[in-house]
Amino acid sequence: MLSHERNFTRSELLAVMTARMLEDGKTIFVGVGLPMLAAALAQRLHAPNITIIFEGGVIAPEIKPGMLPLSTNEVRAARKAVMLPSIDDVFFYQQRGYIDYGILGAAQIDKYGNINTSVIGDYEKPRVRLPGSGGANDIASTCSRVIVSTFHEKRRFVERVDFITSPGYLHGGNTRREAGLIFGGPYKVVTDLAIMGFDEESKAMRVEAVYRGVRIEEVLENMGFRPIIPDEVGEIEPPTDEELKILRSIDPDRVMLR
Amino acid sequence: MLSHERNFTRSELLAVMTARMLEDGKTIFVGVGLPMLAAALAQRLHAPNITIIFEGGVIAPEIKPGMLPLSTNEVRAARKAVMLPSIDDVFFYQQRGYIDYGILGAAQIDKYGNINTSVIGDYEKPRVRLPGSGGANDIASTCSRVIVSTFHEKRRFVERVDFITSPGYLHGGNTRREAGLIFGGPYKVVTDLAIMGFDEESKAMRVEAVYRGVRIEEVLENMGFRPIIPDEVGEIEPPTDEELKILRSIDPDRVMLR
Amino acid sequence: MRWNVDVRTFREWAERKDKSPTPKLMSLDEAVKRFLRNGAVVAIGGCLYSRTPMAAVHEIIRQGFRELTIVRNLAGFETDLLLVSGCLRRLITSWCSPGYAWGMSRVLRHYVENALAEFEEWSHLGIGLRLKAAAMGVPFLPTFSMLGSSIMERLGIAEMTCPYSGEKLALVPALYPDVAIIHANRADAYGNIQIDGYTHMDKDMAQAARHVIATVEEVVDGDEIRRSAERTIIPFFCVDAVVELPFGAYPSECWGRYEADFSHIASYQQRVDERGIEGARSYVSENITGVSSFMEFLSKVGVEQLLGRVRAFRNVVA
Amino acid sequence: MRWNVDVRTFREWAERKDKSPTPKLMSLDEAVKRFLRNGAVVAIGGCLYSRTPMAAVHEIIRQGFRELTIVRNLAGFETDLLLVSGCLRRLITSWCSPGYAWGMSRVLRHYVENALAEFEEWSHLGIGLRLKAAAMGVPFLPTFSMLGSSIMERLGIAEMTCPYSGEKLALVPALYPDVAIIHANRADAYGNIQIDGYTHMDKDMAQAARHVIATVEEVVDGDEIRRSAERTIIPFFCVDAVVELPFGAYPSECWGRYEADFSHIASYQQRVDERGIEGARSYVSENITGVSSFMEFLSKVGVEQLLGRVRAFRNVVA
Repeated sequence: MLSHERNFTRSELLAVMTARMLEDGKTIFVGVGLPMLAAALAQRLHAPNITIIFEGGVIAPEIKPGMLPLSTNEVRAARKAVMLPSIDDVFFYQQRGYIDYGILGAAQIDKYGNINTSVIGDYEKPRVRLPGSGGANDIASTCSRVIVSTFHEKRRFVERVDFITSPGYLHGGNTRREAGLIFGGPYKVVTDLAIMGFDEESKAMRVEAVYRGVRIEEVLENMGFRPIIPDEVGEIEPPTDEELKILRSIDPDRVMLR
Repeated sequence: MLSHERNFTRSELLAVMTARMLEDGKTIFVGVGLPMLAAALAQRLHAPNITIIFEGGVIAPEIKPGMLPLSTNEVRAARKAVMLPSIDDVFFYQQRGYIDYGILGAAQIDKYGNINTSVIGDYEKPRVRLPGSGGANDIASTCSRVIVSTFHEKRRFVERVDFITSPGYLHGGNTRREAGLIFGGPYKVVTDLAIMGFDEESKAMRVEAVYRGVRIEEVLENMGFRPIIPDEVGEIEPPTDEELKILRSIDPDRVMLR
Repeated sequence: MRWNVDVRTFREWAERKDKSPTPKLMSLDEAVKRFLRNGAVVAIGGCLYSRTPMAAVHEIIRQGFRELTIVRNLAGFETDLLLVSGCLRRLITSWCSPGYAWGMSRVLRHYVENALAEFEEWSHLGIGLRLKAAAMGVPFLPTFSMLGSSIMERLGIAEMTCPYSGEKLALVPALYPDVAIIHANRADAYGNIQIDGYTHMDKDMAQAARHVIATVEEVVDGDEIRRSAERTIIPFFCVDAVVELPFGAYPSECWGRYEADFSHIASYQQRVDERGIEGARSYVSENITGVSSFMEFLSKVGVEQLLGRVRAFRNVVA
Repeated sequence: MRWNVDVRTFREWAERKDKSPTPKLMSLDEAVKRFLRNGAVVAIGGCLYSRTPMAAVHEIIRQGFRELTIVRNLAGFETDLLLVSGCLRRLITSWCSPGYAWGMSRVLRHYVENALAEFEEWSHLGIGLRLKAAAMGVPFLPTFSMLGSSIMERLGIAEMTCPYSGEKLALVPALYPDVAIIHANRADAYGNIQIDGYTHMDKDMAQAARHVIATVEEVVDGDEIRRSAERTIIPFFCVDAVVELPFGAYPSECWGRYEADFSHIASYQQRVDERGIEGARSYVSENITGVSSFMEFLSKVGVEQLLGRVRAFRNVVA
């Protein structure tokens, strides 16, 4: 959208668009930062019955606006939870099929939805040693539907990731299943410009919709590879005043809305 | 020993002799009945620091005399325990190597210490369907030292068990290890006539000692196979008055001393 | 392959479950009617005399289900009742007996020795690992248990050599019950379940099963669960039905509430000793099919007897 | 084979342990001296800011151990301190960062990007399964995690086809730490350990390790443990040392007692932002090597700050 129309930041845009992807009544594997904000926002909008699950070992906490946790393993994250299982148990719920959505970020993501959060450059002597997988690999491997939520930047959207921390569709086609990953896979990629999905056959990334005012050229200019552009690309309404108001009330100190 | 000397029953004799086998400071996997009595007795005699573990999920209970549990999964068995883990966890402690002794009974036992508590006769249409393994197979497979505590009867000591519920040394020699059972194995067989062990090479049962007054012929007459009889067979003192007094005080209603 | 473990289908059970936190309170009658089928694989929680969901066992018998496969690590008295009522075709267990005081089950012997029911025998940990594998979402788990035994040979369990250690291990196939029935101390209406005392295999069982019916001593407010979240062992999204049923485990025990009533089991056993299968059937017709509900059965047992068991529990832990 | 898992040797660790219930209270200084060695594999309990046994980390640094392999599922601030103190050679983890608010660790980057320390990366569940396999006493556990990823490829993890389902699975090798260090809410002198709130991977870690050092907020009487046996998650026979250390996790949190002190971590982070490795070293020399004990460090932090964290905890759960 044109910048003079915008009354929100990129972070706010990403949080709102991610929130919109979450279906009511589902269980969501959530990390700190924008994913948590998105889930908390969705709960206060169209999806009051989603359940937040944190890898630290927390089921269904009530995140208190203005008291946001900085990790998934702390008292603020566990506030009023119904259960505090071990970390392994959380991942077993997921491997068993009980976790519907997982939200991941990405330092790099390629056209088949493979994600790198490990190293930029060579593994043994990397140019940048990133924090690593955490639960992201597990979510990418066994969660039912993975939403990747990231800024739309050329350095992030690369032809081929340096390291597959969290597998998407690997080399496309049937290669994910052939590797033994019989469940899940990337569902949508939500950015601050567009919503993307994956082609059913080739599993290559495909633009599904752009936000109102965003030109498709803008989407492509900010990617290191060319995604599939279908004949019809949808258009999505920008964040509403209500969405923004509630989002900002959840993080009034802008701890995560940086 | 001569019956006119005896001021105790067969059950009492077996309980006392089993108790004497237990080393202080060790963890003991115990079932109900005589094994429990033996462990409780040992605790009050030479082994105050043994820890009783029940498969129902109980670590270090304080069994109250006169209030004996009828199973390993009930409040009387869990009295004043320090931990109540899941059933699997108890077996994982054992598989990990944390359980030193296990005490098993036997409907049939053969010369290599294999135990049957499953079926007499054909498996599909058995002559007698016995209760089954319970935790006995697991104890026989992964406990560090297994003590078999059973009455010395011809129908129990058979050349070859009808069904190996709980593996001993299988076909003797190295066959237990070759089957993958790299830990533990039968340590002693305690009966109401004798204490037996297993030959280091052949793994065949070997008489180590008889109780004072028991003739070796009596031992052999009550077995369906011939164990190894070494040149020197030890002699063991009968239960002392103190042992019997304490044993009877643990089970004053003779619930288990039947 | 006898142990075909179709993880994809079983995972779909979990994926398709309604995971919204909606109240699941219903009557036992309705819960059993809704989730059981003839031929179903039904896992029964607790262990031997501990937290056996006895009310649900009664209801299964009353509703007359047939050809059930029952999964229970240590099976007791309730197995006799299911057998003589014609409900049970196959028992997956490691051990079955009315208990130490009574030795072998005459009823079980009759059914199994005459090939009227199948006894599928595993080690105790074997049953635990079958449920744990399913709960973890993997098709098998490795163990040293059962190696070299006739149990392993009869079942035809696969073994493998570990690529790291070179050791041989038995691979225990996952078991995904159609229904798990658990008796617990408390739950909220959504099905967040808390168990006091030993938890046996109930957690894995619930996580493994397609449907979970929980009978509980007490339904509590959701806030009470949130204040004691550390004690929750089964989360609401695994659970399909919550039924409030105080004394729902009687005559087995419920830790924290009442001790088992061995005199009740003894009186059942006396019927069997005297009249065999017919004795067991007379117990069923008098206490289960001859009454309209578990509450009516409890009324026959009587307040004094029940409260005596409550006192007995307190007496033991004191 | 890189992942040689010698289950026989590791089992002997458990077999040879003194399992008598004897008191194991000792000073932290003594516990660390007795059970750590240069080159040891040390698992650190808790997770990120939660129940990090920080007093023990300080003591390891103060005693100057070298060439340690540190095992921690989510590693944080404490890893920086161990790195700049020259203690840490290899980190077995799934993730390492000072935390969301500060992004990547500049210290970790320096050490790993210059090949001064090794970063062995697994998935989060991968670390959990390594410890769980060891805790269960098996050399591996199967999972669908890590399949197809560069993590699996780099590590050279074995895969297999399940004989029952035909599915492909990654086999995660067991990891048996030489020492596990846990910070818990309470224990008795014998080492029966209770943790309030989330337990993370501490149970498996303790069961897997050769030696266990537990620092606890409070040492309680054995009778208190026996009255609340349901809350015990590590039994005494796994534990070698019990050290009473209130605030022993500071500046990380201890659920039920105090919230993490992010302002303290922020002030550390500011040193790093301003002066890099030297900034981190200045933190160590002022707060760890420059003091004689963790108590002296806590004294520097001050009562007001500590009690503020206690209030903060109560404020969040209220």
